Amino acid sequence: MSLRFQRLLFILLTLVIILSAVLLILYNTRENVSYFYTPSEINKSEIIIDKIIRIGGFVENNSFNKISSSSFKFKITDEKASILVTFKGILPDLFREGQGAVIEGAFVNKNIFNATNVFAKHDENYMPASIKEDLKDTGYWNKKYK
Amino acid sequence: MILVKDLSIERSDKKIFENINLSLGSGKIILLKGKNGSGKTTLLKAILNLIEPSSGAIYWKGKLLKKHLYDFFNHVTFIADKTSSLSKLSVHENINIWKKIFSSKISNSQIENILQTLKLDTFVNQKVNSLSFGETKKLELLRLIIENKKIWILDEPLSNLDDETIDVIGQTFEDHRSKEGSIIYSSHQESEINVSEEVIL
Amino acid sequence: MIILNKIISFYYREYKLNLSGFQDILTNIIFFFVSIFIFIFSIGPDKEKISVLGVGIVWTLLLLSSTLSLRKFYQDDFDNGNLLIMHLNGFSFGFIAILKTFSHFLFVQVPFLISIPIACVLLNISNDKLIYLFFSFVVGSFILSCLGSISSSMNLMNQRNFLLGSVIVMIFSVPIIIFSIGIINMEENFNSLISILFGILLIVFAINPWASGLCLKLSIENN
Amino acid sequence: MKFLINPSKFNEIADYIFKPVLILSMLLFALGLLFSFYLSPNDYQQGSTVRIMYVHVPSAWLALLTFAIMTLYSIIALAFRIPFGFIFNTAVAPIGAVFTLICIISGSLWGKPMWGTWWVWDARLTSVAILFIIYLIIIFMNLSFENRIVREKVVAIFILVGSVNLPIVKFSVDWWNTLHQPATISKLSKPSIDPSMMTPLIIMTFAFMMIGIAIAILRIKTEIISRKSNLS
Repeated sequence: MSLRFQRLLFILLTLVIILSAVLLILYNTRENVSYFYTPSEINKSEIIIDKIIRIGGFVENNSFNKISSSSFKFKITDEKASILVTFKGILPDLFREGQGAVIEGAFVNKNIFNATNVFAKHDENYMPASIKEDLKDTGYWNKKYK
Repeated sequence: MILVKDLSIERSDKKIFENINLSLGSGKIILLKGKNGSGKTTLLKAILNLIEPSSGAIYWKGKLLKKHLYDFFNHVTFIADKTSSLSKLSVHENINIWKKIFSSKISNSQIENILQTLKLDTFVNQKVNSLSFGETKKLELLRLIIENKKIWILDEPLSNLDDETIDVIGQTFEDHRSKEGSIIYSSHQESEINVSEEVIL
Repeated sequence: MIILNKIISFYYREYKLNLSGFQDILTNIIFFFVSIFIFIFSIGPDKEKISVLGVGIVWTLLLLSSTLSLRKFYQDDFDNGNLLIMHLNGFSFGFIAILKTFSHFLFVQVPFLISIPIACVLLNISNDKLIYLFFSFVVGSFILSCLGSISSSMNLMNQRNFLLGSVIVMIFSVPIIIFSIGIINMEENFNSLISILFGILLIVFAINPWASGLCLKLSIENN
Repeated sequence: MKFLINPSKFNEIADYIFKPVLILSMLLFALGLLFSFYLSPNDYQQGSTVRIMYVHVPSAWLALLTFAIMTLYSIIALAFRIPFGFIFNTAVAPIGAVFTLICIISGSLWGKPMWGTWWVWDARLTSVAILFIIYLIIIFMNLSFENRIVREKVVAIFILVGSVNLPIVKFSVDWWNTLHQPATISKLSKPSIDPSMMTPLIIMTFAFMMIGIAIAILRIKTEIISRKSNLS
């Protein structure tokens, strides 16, 4: 075995190790490095009361209720499951029904989630306000949500 | 055994030396002479393949040294101008570690003899950092005997040593030469060691 | 067989070296515990709070105290020329890096492993969490050793800014902290999280001999 | 294409194109700002806040692009021993750092009104923060080594190691759930942005690119000169 061949072997070995490691990581990270969980993921696992977590999803249509000037009640959904959320504080500009949002807080009981922070999540679509209406009719614009 | 051919080295666009030719056969002692900064250490490092020459080549047993590096390393002892002994350990422990690392078959009585001639025998159980600089230097030279290899490459082995020790070293070099060994060493001072070739840098 | 002998004698030397500098390792561990005390006093007597923060504190301090010893990773052997002797003795620089990494793991990180259970008692971390912390630290500390090897070999010739080496280790250890803390907080995902950590370990381990070896070679060439 | 790896050729070409590039960048900036403030429509959801995008997105792209090019040059410089790669890395790292900083600052300015927060620790934002720190480390390394030969090679190795962060930044929004939205413009699918908003975005990207190139030319020339006179 010449030195050059050994070197080549080492390079190949390194590449194989790195490749397998990358695959190992990619295969496993998908669910794990979440900034938030979706409602259906929450429903699947056991609800731990008072543990601070983040939930991400859409604000369900027709679920938004203003209790007082600074306290709100709404549902977060991912079209499979939905969670009732209460929040006291100032909502971000972008927060509205049908829009993505990430909510930080804890469950007060099995059904009600008390939010301490609400972040609006906007999607990757940008379009002028004027032609949004037209596009919605043609169906070119379809919303996806991860 | 070692043949240095037309070796030139540049460091950051500055020429250090040009077109050096050297040939080290068995039973030869080569002295590299020159002032500080004349490139003695650089040449020694180039022979050890630590520095890429800008032109020229070094051959080992007729083949390119680069390609047969580890075979070459098996036949060479290098002693730098730094002291490689571990200062927190005693002289005895250092010798033990060297014997293990170089899988040396040298016997204890032999080492004791050398320690006696180098006048280190009273320090055997002392820690190296309590030794004087000259004494650590002498201890370093013990590695030549422990490694027991054909080619010795030494960087400034004579500096900071008294005449008596230099005589002992000269004796050792002579012994090695008579055993078909070969030596390259660098020095900036005059000494009475009998060399077969002087290269002035 | 010769190479095996050489490896054994390498570790014999490392063992002797670390034994003589045992107080340094001990100082690291004392630093670790004193920092824990300081955390406990600064948080106050609230035991609940301490146990919530505990795992994070342990990990942060482990990271900090293992970066403390980074300066000695290669520096001593580089300064007294032993790295060169090892190389001339038949080890390529990459291989020296691998051997040194294992040595760092054995002599610097393993003492921390032993002190983790005591730290957990001090910080009110429950026993079932201790197991996960322990597992994540075994893998994580080896990653830290590899990163330490890379960063300290890079900074061998850096005479001015010693802290840079620690910063390099810390910035690359962000994912380790994220996943290790994840293991402790989400026990049900243990398998996938530990395999992510293991994946990072493999990557760093594969990069280490190349990066460190090249840096060692460079520094020795230009010293 | 030799001017991309040869300092003296680079100097020749750079002298030739520097002024046009600078003028072009000014024109593009003027045009881009005009477009992004007056000639582009409000977003259907974000209103006029969407105009931050015309600074945020180009600077983010260029921060990544700069690092990618630096990685490329590191490989070239280390593998083929072409010193121009080192010159390039030393000169360009601060530019990349500034782009990253612009991206982070404009991002937080955008995040506050839209998301309701300046900063969150999701995968995209964290990895960009790490990118910024990696840039800073590169700059500090360039400042703190005494020996130039060691310094430039070590920095190149560090860039190679640090380049693992690039795919993480780019794909973090696809791989993981993040607060940050996924990429609007990607190769595989039709961009989900209206042409009227795409135009200023592209003009601004080119404007950023040109000003980046202009500064890079200046810095690389300085670096070449200082190397010749052995100042660094």
